[in-house]
Amino acid sequence: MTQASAKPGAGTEAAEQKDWTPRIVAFVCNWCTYAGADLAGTSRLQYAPNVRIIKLPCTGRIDPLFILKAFEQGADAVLVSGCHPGDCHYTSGNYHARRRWGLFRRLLEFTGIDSRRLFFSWVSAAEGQKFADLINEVTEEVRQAGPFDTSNPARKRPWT
Amino acid sequence: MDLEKMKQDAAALLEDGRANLVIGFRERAGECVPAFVTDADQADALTYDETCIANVAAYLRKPEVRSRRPVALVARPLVMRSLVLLKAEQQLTDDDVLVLGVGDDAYHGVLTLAETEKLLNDQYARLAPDAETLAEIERIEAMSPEERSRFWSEQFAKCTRCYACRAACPMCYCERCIVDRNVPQWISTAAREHGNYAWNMIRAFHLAGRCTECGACEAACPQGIPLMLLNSLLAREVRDAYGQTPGYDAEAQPVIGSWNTDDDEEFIR
Amino acid sequence: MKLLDASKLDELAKTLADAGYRVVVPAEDDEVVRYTEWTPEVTIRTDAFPVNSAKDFLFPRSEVIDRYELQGDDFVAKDVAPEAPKTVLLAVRPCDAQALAMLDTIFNWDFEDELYNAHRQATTVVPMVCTEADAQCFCTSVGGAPDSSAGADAMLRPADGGTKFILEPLTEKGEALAEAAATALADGEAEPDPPAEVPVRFDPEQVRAWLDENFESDLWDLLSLACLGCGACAYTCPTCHCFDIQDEKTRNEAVRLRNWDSCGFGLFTQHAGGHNPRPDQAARWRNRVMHKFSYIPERFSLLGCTGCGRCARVCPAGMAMLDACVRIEEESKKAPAHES
Amino acid sequence: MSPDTESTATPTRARRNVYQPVPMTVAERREEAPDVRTLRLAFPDEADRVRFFEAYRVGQFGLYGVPGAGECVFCVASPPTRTEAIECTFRLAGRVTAALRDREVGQKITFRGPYGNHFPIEEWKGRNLLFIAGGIALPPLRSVIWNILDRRDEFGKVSILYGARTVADLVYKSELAEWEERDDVDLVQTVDPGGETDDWKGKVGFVPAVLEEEAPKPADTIALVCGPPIMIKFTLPVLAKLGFPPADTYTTLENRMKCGIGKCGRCNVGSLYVCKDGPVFTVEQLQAMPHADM
Repeated sequence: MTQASAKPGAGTEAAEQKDWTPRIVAFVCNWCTYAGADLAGTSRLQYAPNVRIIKLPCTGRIDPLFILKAFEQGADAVLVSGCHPGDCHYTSGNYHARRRWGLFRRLLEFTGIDSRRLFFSWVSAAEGQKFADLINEVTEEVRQAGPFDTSNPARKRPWT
Repeated sequence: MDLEKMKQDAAALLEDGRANLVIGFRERAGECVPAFVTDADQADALTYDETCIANVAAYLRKPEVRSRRPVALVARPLVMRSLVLLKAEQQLTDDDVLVLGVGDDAYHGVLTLAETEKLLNDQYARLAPDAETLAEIERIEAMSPEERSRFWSEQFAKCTRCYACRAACPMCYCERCIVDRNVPQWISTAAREHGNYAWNMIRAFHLAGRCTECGACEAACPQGIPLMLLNSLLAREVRDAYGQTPGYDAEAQPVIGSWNTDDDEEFIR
Repeated sequence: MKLLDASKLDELAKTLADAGYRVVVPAEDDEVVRYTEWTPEVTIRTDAFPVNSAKDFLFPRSEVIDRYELQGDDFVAKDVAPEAPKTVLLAVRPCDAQALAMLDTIFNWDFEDELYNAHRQATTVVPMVCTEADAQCFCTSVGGAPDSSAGADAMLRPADGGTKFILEPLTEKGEALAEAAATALADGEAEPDPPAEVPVRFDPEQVRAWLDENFESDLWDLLSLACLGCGACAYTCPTCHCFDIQDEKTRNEAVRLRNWDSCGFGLFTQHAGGHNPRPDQAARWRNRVMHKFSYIPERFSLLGCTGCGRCARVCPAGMAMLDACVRIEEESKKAPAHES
Repeated sequence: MSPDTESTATPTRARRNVYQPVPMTVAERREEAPDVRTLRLAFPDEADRVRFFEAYRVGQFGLYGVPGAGECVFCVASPPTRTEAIECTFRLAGRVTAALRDREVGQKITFRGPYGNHFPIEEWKGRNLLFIAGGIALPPLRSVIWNILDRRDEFGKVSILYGARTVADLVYKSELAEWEERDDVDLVQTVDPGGETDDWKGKVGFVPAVLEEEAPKPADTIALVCGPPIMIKFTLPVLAKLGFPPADTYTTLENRMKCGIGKCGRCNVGSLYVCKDGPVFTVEQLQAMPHADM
């Protein structure tokens, strides 16, 4: 099978497997991590192109529903990133988020979405390099983990 | 347990108007089902044993029950905790309910919400989580992610989305549940894999730090989905990671909705 | 007489599966018995009442009714072919078979529902005579019987003290099935076991007469006080057929789904503007009782309840249609309703 | 129920299943009031158009949809006398209406219908007609009004009382102006107290109060009332007091529907399905149902 015909959804499963690259959805806060990503860009740092960034005002706004939706719609992994403790633009959004994720990730792990597919980080506006490194790291780890199991109950299947 | 005393108390409450309704249990064809007693002379039908698993605190969200306040509830310790938690979440006041306390094979008499809180802390401060459930949680945790995924695939495939779990839970009191909201539609309402997964995840998570492990949801599930595995897993994490057991302190902050500066962040890069 | 050893139900299922049937049987699944598709792994259980009803296989809890390919703001309609494999409902309860009259009627009384009909036409119904009943069974109060063959294409009759089954074809579909099952069956004679004794608990005519006069009654509030507003009763009921239509989409595809719904849910009748003609659980529970015992009889000359008792077995609040009807009949004796 | 009001709905084209709609193209869209929009819809397939208008009688409804968002029930707001296209008017209320609102001219929607019964206007020839509508409930009567006006000679006096919360909430403003101009239509407009503007020339007051004040004569007159439940609740007694017989007073029930064809089970009032036996009912019929929540 040629490269051209192996676009997602067009090829056989084997071809998809061969040409598979991780699809990672990153939910980031506007004030720190998004600014950090911006800095990585303006500093022309190279990092893996596998992450779709979704910017929100604050990690405190990231509902567990967002993560479920990302997995449902085909993400291989999800990254959540915000301001370092003490740096939240809204004082405590990241503290709330930290506790929420501490519990929610347990639930996901327990039901089969393990820690190789769920990432959390603090990246400040000044940490362009950390952002680039993080994305590379995460991409590599997800690559190791392989495609998200299509039989996982979280994943939407074709309608029959 | 002094069942007779409970019946007398229930009758007296209705008689002297301290309660307009007593929700307890009655026997029906060998089963224990909720009973609604509005007249003192019906109080004799009340019964109680350990198979009375329904959490009658769930009725406190019903407008038809609220309109009959004050309501007296036959409550075991896990149900008492639900009541204290409802008070902590501003859903109840001391004037709304009275408790006919039962526990450890004893009848504790008529209690106010404040007395209930005290009784819980004095006598039921250390309620052991269900050992069988904890063991099953550990068994599943020992599985590979793929095995866990398969286990829950099979379980959630049974879900018909009847929402009996939600209805049976006293803490599910949202006027409009997230699953009933469609702008945007976060959770598919079709009884299929992804919608069932999202629904069961969100239901469990919305109860994180709020579940007293009463078991009413699992008992309510017609399809036999082991919902308590999810609830007890989160309850265990709440205990272990944040040192909290909800339902003992009507002044407590919600577990999710509060934080400590030294909360665990080992998982954060 | 076509006979089968009682221990060989599994073999019958296998023979039918090999003959190309999707074989639906009551089977053990963890601690629950439910109707499920037979595979060599399942354990058939005819001794316990299945939690779901046979309607699951004719009116699935979620079914695609329409489908579109999305092209930006445009769309192209795609074909929808209902997945309707040749199916046998084997060893289901007679009350499940009886319920098919209700479903056949509602899905065809005016407009014909091709999706339901496709499932229905592909289905052969083989109930098993009940030799045991529990406290929630009341088929005999609503025109059924533990050995009723209403809606059946063939009957399975326990015989010779539970050691054998007699397979008795009743329709062409039943004959075809008996033929497909021939290798699992033997010819011979056996004495059918007596059906279960199910006492008559109330008279639906009496109940209806009261209902027709008592749309407004304090009893509704009292009867519905226990209701927590879930859909457990409706979703396990063999005749409940209410549904919701919901769209779902991804970037390239939209589907329109028919999902089960229940008149017990508060949002079921709520208008977009917020007005709700059934504003409380009393009104919703009243609709449920009225629908089964007054509206459907009035409209379609059949009863909307087959007395299977599932609603009572699954209700987390301990409510039961049987109890409601018995209570209503008591009430009607207190203050006799006008002859209708 | 007279035979003439029984459902005449038939599927509008041979389809694989009864829930599958036909496509329609947005030919025009108009902003009627804040959050109220009218779509003019053309049938891309001539055969669909012909089938629709063979079946369609005034008062029937349809399900308008956008794939991926869902379907919504509205009446057909245009009369069967105008057969090149149909119109619907709706208020933004949720996911489907938002998707319909966002459809632009040239884009498609889905449609199935016509469903339900209709106003028996053939029985009304030579009689006077009084239309009473409130707010967003003018569309079901607008189709009747135009049906009557397009066959003006066949009917007697036409009077319209239309009210809305505010001047901005009045729908079909240009048509109201047209009716105002016509000698053969008697139009009274009103807005709720506080809803008037400085240049408002109509009445100020709630519909039931204005109706009482106008005191139309019931002789040989059919009354049609559409509006929010609260308006209907207070208008019907006024009509009764003025002497309009319940058998000659018509309204529509707007219960929630999903299937539109008597299966999904949510629109019933007693043993009647609003989608099959309605949406048009006489007040006499409503009074016979203890079940109607008005």
